[in-house]
Amino acid sequence: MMELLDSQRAAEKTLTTVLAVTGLDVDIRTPTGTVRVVNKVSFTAYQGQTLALLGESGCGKSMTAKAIAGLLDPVASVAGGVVALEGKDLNTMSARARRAVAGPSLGIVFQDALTALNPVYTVGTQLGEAFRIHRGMNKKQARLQAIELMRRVGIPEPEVRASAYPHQFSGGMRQRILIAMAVALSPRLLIADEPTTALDVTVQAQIMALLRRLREEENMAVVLITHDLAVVAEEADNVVVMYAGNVVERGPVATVFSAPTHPYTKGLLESVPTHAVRGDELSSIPGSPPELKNIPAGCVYQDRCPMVAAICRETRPELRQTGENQFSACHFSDVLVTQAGNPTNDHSLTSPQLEDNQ
Amino acid sequence: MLTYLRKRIISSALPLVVVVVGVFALARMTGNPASLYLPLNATDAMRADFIAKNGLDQPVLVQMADYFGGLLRLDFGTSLRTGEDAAAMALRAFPATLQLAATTMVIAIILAIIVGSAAALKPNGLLDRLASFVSMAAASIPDFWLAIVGIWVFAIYLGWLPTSGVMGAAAWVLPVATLLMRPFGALVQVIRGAMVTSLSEPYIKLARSKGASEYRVVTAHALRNAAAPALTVAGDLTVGLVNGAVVVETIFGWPGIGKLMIDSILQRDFAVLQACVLITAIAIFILNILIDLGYALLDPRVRPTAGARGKRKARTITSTTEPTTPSEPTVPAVTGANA
Amino acid sequence: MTQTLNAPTGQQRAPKPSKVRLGGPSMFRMLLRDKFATIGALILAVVILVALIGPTLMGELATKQNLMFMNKAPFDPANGWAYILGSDSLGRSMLARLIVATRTTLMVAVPAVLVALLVGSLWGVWAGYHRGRRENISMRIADIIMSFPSLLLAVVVLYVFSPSVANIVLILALTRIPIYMRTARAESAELQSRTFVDAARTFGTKPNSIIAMHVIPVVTPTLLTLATLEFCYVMLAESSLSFLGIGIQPPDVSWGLMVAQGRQYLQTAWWLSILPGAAIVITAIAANLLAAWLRIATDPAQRWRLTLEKPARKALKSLSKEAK
Amino acid sequence: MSTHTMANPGKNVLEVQDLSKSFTVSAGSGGSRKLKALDGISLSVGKGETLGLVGESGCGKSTLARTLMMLETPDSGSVRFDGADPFAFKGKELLAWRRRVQMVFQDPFASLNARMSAGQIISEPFATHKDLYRGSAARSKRLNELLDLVGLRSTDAYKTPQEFSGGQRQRIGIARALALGPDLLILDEPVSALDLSVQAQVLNLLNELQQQLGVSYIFISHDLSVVRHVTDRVAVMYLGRIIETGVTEDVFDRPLHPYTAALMSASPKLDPAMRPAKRIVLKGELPSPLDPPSGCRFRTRCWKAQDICASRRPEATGLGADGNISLGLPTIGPAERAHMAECHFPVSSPAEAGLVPA
Repeated sequence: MMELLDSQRAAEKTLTTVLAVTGLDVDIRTPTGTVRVVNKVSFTAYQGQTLALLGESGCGKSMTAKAIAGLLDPVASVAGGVVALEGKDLNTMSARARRAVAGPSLGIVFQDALTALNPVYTVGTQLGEAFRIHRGMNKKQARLQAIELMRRVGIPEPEVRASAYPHQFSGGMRQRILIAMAVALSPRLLIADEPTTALDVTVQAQIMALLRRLREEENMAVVLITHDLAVVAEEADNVVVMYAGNVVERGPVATVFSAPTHPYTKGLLESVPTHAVRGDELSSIPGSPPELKNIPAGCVYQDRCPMVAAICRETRPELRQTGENQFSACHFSDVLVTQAGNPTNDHSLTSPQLEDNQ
Repeated sequence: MLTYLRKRIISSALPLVVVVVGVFALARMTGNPASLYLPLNATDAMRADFIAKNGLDQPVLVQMADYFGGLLRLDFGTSLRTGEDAAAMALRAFPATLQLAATTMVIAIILAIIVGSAAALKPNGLLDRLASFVSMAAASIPDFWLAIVGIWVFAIYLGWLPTSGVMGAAAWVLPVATLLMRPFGALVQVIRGAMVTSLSEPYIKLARSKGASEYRVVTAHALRNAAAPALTVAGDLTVGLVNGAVVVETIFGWPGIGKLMIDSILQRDFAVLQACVLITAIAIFILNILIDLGYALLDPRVRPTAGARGKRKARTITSTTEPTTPSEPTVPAVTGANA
Repeated sequence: MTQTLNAPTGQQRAPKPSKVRLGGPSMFRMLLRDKFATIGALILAVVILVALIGPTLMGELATKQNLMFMNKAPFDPANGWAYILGSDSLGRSMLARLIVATRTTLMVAVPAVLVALLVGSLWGVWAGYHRGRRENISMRIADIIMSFPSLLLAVVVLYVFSPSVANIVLILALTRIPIYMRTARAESAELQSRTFVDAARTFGTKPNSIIAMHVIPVVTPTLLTLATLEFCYVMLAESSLSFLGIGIQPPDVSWGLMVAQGRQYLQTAWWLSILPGAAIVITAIAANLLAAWLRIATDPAQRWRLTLEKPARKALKSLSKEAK
Repeated sequence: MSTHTMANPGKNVLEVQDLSKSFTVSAGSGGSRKLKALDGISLSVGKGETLGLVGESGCGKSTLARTLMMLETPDSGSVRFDGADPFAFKGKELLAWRRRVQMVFQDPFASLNARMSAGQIISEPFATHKDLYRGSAARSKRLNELLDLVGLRSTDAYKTPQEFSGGQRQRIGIARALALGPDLLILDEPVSALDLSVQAQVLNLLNELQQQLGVSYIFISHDLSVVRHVTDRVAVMYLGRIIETGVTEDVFDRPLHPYTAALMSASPKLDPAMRPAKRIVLKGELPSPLDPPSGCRFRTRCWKAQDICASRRPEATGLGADGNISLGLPTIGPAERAHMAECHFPVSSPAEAGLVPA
């Protein structure tokens, strides 16, 4: 089987939980009524490990991250569930207590650094802001800390560059500044919301390497939000697959990607044009994700699932254990388990033929 | 920064020259002032003498050349009406308008920032609706009528304030209040709009993620970004203020340059008219330069080589030096020379 | 057929829906949804009606002087309906003069706005689309006009050429052309770089037909909203000119002129100035209300606010109030 | 795309020789600097063949697409379309040429005018080419044909773009591009803005259209796995130049240019078996095109860079069929089949590039 990633070799039980999300619900108020965009999402992020929130656009992964960090837009609000960061439930905290947590124990890296950095302040000022708010430092001290942070994330000549403005940096550099800002007060949890989607492949590799190094140096838990399966395969220890606001499968990346027990995960894996023989048909998932306004009753994936049956249209399947701490929300997940039980010998992930009852 | 300034001065000097030449030519076409200044029974000889003395008989171009020659020697010509030096009259009247405009704009900006930001914090809230109604009303009420109603209510009916004149603080209340309405109404909407946009920007989320307090987020981050667009609109409004000043000065008898300009037009006192126009145009020209400088100060993206000091041209910072810690699994060791 | 082509399963010919109505519920029904806009539209309709038929009905009454009835107070039933709004210093009926003045005011404001709208927008769209030198020169010209207070420019020009209605319309139009030009240029410049315009270029469509097909339909709503706002500004400018004695000259009458004439009787006959002024303000606010509604109705992103049924709108109001 | 119908060599739809294009950019305070977007591009596209254009943002691939579509006029170099130079055409001839080359754009939301219905959008080209389909009957027949071709229903013609998903909008864009029956389609990142599951549908559609209509493609993308799956030949671009070109398998299995090797190595892989043993992570980012490095443009980030790279620009070196690297223009095999790269010290073996031998 796959050689486990080095960090997973650490015995399971010594892993300390940093973030435990249980039954998180998020609603958006629209003129035509409230819409549930995140529905009973639960997962746990461990210290020193990376958990990936994987899903296509509109599946609610970014909304989940914003709910955890307490940065929801005004029209959205947490409707239920517990977000326990180091044991303390963030949902029940007062705004002031929550602000005290933002920085020292929780950091967040956004996707597009050009819009996330304030255009009218120098990079040094913005990097120093966390120190001025939480450590009461004055301008000069904060600037020194900022320069140190810039050096740590690999920005050359930080003494000079600290007084430059965000628009004077390249994409990769700006992303490094955002990461530096997030880890300024060595938080226990770092949320990275599609940190490299806007970057090119060669720069993406640098940023991912930087994130890995900082995770080990700070021994923090990382929650990585992405839609790129290959990034999840290489960077994450555990993965949570989301579809239309619900968790459809979660578990260690190695097992979930080699033996998916949910048709959506399997469909995604087969849509990736790896080195499947060039030119022939890619097996793709028909149709497109439902609008969050009209998610069907019963299973959320029913309109696009090759194994759909009557039961799928009525009752929505709960997350059931389908493997070594692997869970899947599908009435027929056992069908996929048995198939996965005797994996075909070649590496390629071509899907075993399902009886096509479409 | 200096080249930026020089470029700005040259490119906005053009409107200045065009306005002055335009007014010069137009004034000349209003016909001959002689008939106005000489008594009706003036003989032809007196009329010819008056025209010759004031050089009105030469062709327009010669008069213009002569006038511009004079300008270089800062001789703006003399007033036909009072015989005084035109420039002196204009300069004496200008401070009154300047003070009126300055006080009005300062008050308008301060009020607009407070009301605009508060309205932006609660979109469609009570304050927001009130602010938009006030702005709409301000844009719909002619300033001369507002002045008259003001006088009718506060000066005549209640008798609190004088109907005209410059003496004492009370005399300032009505003119400033009248002039204030339009710029305040417009600025509130601009600041509200800019604040709403900047409050929805991702860098606000970033600030909150650092645990910044609401106050810090609104003032240091949102307001600071809303300042630049608000400044340009404030500039345009100040130019518009001169319009308002003409009306207000006429009603309240305020000895400003606006009133002087109207009087000199009605009495075809060319030299004074041109002097007033030139001084107003120069003031607006300087105002535009100040606004551009202010904008560059407020928004670094506009500044040509600001930010990274040092002689290097401001080019995008791209190269990285990998930190020394070996733990990064990049083998073969990448040592290529860079930049 | 391979399942992956995702050809739609049923090929049934659905009944052909009527020509797609891009506008959703008709503009009229949307107007009724916003009560402020309805009031505004009503007032404007009345003003236009009065301007059209008023003078023929009340023409002679406005000029009939009746020295017995000098400076009569308004709203006094004893004076009969002609003097319901009181009379001026020459005993002429205020009501009749106000009605006749409506026509002159509109005769100045409407053409001025139309001329400025047409010239400014076309020039702006053309400059915005072609960018480069043409855009710079146009913007320099706009700066020249904008860099000088419009009222003073108008005063100087009107003093030179006799202040006839035509001259006033021309000078007011000239000073307001840059306002349309700047908006049209900005929007057109942004549109010409959009991908669907590039697409039109790739199959050889000529610039003018691209402007007609892609740029003008998008720019028109914004400019119409601007025109409604400008109607209010131009009306005020005309009344300021008349007030300064450079605008409409007697025997013609306009609201601004009436305010000016009534000024010296402020102590004794306040209504001579206050009533015409009120007429200006009411018409101006009506135009503003309509403009505010037009801005929402013509902006596809905002239009849904007007298409909601009654209950949803209450939800929207409570929703946006709580939202910080 | 199609492996079995081999593109008949010799019959090239498009030939480009030494194409250059630079823009004058005003650099801050006065003075303007030349930005060399294309610096001597040469390529050719066979009948029914798919040429891939790969490169990171800022390498000039979109400028090349716009220049080939005559949306930009090049400074120098020649373009031959079926032997004729389109830039010399005027009036009628130009219009006739326009029908033969069409373009599909990246962003499905921006490439369709939101105020027109799908039917109007697709038949917009007929307004300019009136002689093609006389009368509305012929046009609506052709419209329905096109809708069917791209898998949309004829009733969709009346819907506006907002009522379609991303994938469906891209199908409308493709239908519009096929409206005039072109011979060459330039696809500018056609699937980059789509979700994974929808991406596969559109790729399959493009594959089928090529087999049905025999249209040639220039497929521009930054996603290596898509390019590997879709293209017959590929050209790798860096800072305005093509630094490597060849048949897709050759380039992917035995990259010659260090940059190509770095690209292959840096991109995250879903299948663990495909991951390189030693990953090459390049230093820094794309230098500014305003003052590109002298000699070989990649030398500032290349780990094999030596003095000669700075002084002399490398000429093309080819990989012979027998596997040894020969300097200068290779004589073996038709030009189109050659595997060329611009480098003084090409990568000698896949192992050196850290790639697992295929």
